[in-house]
Amino acid sequence: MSEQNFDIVILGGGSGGYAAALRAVQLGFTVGLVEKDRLGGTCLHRGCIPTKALLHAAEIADNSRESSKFGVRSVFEGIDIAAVTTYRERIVASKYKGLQGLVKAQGITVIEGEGRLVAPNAVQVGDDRIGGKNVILATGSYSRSLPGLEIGGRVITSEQALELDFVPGKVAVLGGGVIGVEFASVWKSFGADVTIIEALPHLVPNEEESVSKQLERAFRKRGIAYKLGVRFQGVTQHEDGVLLTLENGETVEAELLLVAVGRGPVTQGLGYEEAGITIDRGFVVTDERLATNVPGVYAVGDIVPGLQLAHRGFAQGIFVAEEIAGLNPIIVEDVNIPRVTYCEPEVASIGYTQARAAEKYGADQVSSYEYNLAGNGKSHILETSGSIKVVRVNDGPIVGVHMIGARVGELIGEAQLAVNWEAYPEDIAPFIHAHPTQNEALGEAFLKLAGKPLHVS
Amino acid sequence: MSEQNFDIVILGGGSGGYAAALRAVQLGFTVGLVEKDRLGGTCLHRGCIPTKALLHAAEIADNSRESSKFGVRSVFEGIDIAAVTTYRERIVASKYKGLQGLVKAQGITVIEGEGRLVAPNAVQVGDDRIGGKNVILATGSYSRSLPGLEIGGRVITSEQALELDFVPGKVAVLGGGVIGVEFASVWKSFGADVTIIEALPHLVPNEEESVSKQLERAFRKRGIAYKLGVRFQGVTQHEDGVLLTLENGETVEAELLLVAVGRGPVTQGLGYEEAGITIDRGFVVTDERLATNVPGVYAVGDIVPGLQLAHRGFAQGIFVAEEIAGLNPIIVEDVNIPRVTYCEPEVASIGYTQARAAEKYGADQVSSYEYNLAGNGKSHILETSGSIKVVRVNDGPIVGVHMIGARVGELIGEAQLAVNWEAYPEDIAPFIHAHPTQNEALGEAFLKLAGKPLHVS
Amino acid sequence: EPPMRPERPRSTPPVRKLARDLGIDLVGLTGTGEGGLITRADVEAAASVTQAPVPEPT
Ligand SMILES: Cc1cc2nc3c(=O)[nH]c(=O)nc-3n(C[C@H](O)[C@H](O)[C@H](O)COP(=O)(O)OP(=O)(O)OC[C@H]3O[C@@H](n4cnc5c(N)ncnc54)[C@H](O)[C@@H]3O)c2cc1C
Ligand SMILES: Cc1cc2nc3c(=O)[nH]c(=O)nc-3n(C[C@H](O)[C@H](O)[C@H](O)COP(=O)(O)OP(=O)(O)OC[C@H]3O[C@@H](n4cnc5c(N)ncnc54)[C@H](O)[C@@H]3O)c2cc1C
Repeated sequence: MSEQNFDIVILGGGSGGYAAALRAVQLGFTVGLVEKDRLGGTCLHRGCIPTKALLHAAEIADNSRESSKFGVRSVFEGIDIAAVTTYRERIVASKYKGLQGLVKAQGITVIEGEGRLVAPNAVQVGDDRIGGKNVILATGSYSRSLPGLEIGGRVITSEQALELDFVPGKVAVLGGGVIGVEFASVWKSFGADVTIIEALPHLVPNEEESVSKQLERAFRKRGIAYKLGVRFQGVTQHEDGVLLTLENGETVEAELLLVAVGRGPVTQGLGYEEAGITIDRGFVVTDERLATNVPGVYAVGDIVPGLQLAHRGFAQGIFVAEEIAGLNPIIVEDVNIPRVTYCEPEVASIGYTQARAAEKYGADQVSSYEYNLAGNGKSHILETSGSIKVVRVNDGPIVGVHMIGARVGELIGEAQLAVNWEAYPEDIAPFIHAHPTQNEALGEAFLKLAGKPLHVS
Repeated sequence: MSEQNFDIVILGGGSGGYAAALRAVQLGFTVGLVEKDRLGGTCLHRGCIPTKALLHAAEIADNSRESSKFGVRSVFEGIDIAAVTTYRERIVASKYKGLQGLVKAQGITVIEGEGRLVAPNAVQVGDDRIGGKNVILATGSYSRSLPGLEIGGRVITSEQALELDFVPGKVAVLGGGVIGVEFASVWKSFGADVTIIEALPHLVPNEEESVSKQLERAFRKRGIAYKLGVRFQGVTQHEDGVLLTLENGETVEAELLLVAVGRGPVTQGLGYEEAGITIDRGFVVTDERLATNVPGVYAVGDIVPGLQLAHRGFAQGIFVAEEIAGLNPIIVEDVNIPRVTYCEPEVASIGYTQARAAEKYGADQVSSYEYNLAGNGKSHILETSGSIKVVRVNDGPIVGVHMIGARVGELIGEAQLAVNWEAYPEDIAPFIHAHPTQNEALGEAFLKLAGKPLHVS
Repeated sequence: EPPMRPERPRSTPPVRKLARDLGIDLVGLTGTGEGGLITRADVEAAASVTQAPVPEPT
């Protein structure tokens, strides 16, 4: 049994934990970072990075299939899943190596092993007690299931889905949120028959309704089936497949069922409650500055209620390090965090939907404009359809931007500056967007809301 | 002989002219728009749009060729140039139809024919005199050549290059500027051997030097040959090719020579000088509010010295319409106009290069940071390399952003808001870029210049 | 680690740009936004004072 002491102990080395660690050492603190598995956490090993590699392989497959449309003669012969795996693992391995090197170079002490909070200022790892003047909880999340739906065999979560060594012939996806639609998109591009089951009335139900509807239309065109507003009832597994029953009596047969119904916080059995930390439905409750009710203990990332996104965890990690350093960092609210769904077509948004803006500011205080990408030259060249909707407060700032279409994810950078700086469309109207780009479409939407539409990009 | 009178007469229906027309009618003016060829001008018919269609076909071809890297089995069998043409023409035709419909719907009177300025307030078209209280000159540009270098046969400009009905086996490109590198990129992707000859020491010589160097490295890797800092001497055509001689004694053989040495203003023989308008080396001289020296006569687009870009012409058209309406529009300087070169890899920039910023603000008043895309997850997934360089004034605003890498063109939207609003890196540092995107790399560069690098996207 | 720069009036870039366009110097203004942030309303209020109609000389 040994004891080590640091200025800050961080429990969990995912996006939230390692970002906090990196910023903290930069600010002159000593840091002990406890990780039981691999630095980088969900995002690097089982989330953002490997899924986006699959989605890019999927794009390449689609391009190849549709190449004749663009005058390219190319014969699509299928997916070499072993090669996809090599590609995916190569990306992850290289980022993992980079992260390990960085963490080491910065002088962060990584403590390998499963940690448990044993006091407001100490984490126990095996026989060792790791003391910290401040403690940051960053234990992340796991794939949830539904009551009575057991994961195993042909009923899988995103972890197993990522590592499949074959392309299923027919697959059912339970949940039409971000993770569900991304896997559905990949599998369809890889050649599978896909059916999504979503209990809410829309795919990506947190997005602007018109975006959800357009995604549904695009998926229908791609031949991705979905059943909306219908709840899962049960599933049976047999030798070569699964049989799902839905509450409306319908059944779905498939080789595999992907359960993508959300992610739960990893907070049980880690000593949090014993240390007096307030937990609500498994999540760690914090104030808006990410402090728990126990002085000196902070929480970041997926265990904090709100958006479960890597860049949010990352930013929260930086925030808490700066907070502990007394730098009084600026809070960025969840609503001002960009959200990108990387299926084909992509979905990207920031700020309020029209409905939420109407609730907040009053329906008659809000206007919006939805620019159809049919009018955008570059989108036309990409043969994509979709739209960009901008929501503003009348005589007031831009409070929401909602986009759908191939590659729109990257447009969120401009949208987020506009929303985060509370710009008025009039502030952007005099600026000139590059032609022919997709971000011109954003420019057109701003122009329209500033009262000067031209519609000719 | 008839006479028609309008509030505003516009000579030339390209990007500059039609934008002015659309904004002017919106502001309540009557407009006569004189066009001798097709509405949309260079950009729509012979410039931006058709070249970007070719570049997208080129991307599809590259993807197909390299698909095995991503685990996609696809056999690239070549380019079907007739199908490329169909695709390209379909895009142009549809945008052309849209533009014609819009111009008509807005009540703009289009006068078909070649116009000539016959008075400060009148344009003659054949027998008809078109009077306007204000006149806007927007006659655009043409492909220039060099003294003694005649266009014809196997010596072509971008107009003929666009419409080739075959992929040349070997092609020489005179000029390593935007148009030259874009065609070089397309042809290489289509399977041609390409050699670029550029008299200046770098490709895209107006860009940040490090970007030029990276483009050269990328082109070398792609097998695109280039000769820099060497001047053209002469060319002879023979039955199945051309033979170029360079001033250093080297020779280059090819099937075709594309001359891409810049574009000259279309201002000769149009009555401009006779009407008393000051012309300098063929360009129409204006003040910063785009007024010529003759009251009531304005000029927009490629005939005005400066950047020859469609969106600049477009914005100038809008500006002049608003200026005539007395709306006192805000000037956007050329340096604050985004520039995108759509070759593979793409190049995008806005504001000052480091060298120009040092001249303007003093070398010790400027800092910069160049973020290597090797650290950016999404770029890694796209298997692209490149960088994002941000230039700031110390304790002052971001004054330049310079990017190279696949798909970076769309990132210019965020960069341009930062530069146009004179944001400090510290203003952006608290914001959270979506993970994993390429615009995170921009975020990292801003973070670094704000003193908080993390390098882990 | 560069020090924070309290000497620079806190605002957002579009509001600073607006102030410049209206000829308002942010240094003289008191911000009414969160943490003393100078808001668009602060700038517009300052502009309406400076641009108050000047009586015609008689
Ligand atoms: C399939 C999928 C795709 C996704 N795609 C995206 C995307 O594209 N963009 C995006 O922004 N987000 C995406 N996410 C979400 C993103 O991965 C998470 O928001 C992010 O990883 C949360 O970071 P975190 O630090 O809170 O937790 P995690 O990344 O889960 O890290 C927690 C870490 O703590 C460790 N740990 C837990 N308990 C202990 C213990 N007791 N002792 C020691 N170590 C412990 C774990 O091993 C883990 O490494 C995706 C998620 C999934 C599942
Ligand atoms: C190959 C190529 C690629 C390009 N790619 C891009 C790009 O990706 N992005 C970008 O921003 N820019 C690009 N450009 C530049 C862009 O096309 C020009 O900047 C833009 O078209 C200039 O607009 P304009 O209105 O000044 O002139 P033009 O578009 O040239 O229009 C002038 C119009 O005036 C008409 N006209 C001329 N004289 C008369 C007359 N006497 N009477 C009646 N009509 C007349 C012409 O017929 C023409 O329609 C590209 C150019 C080329 C050649």
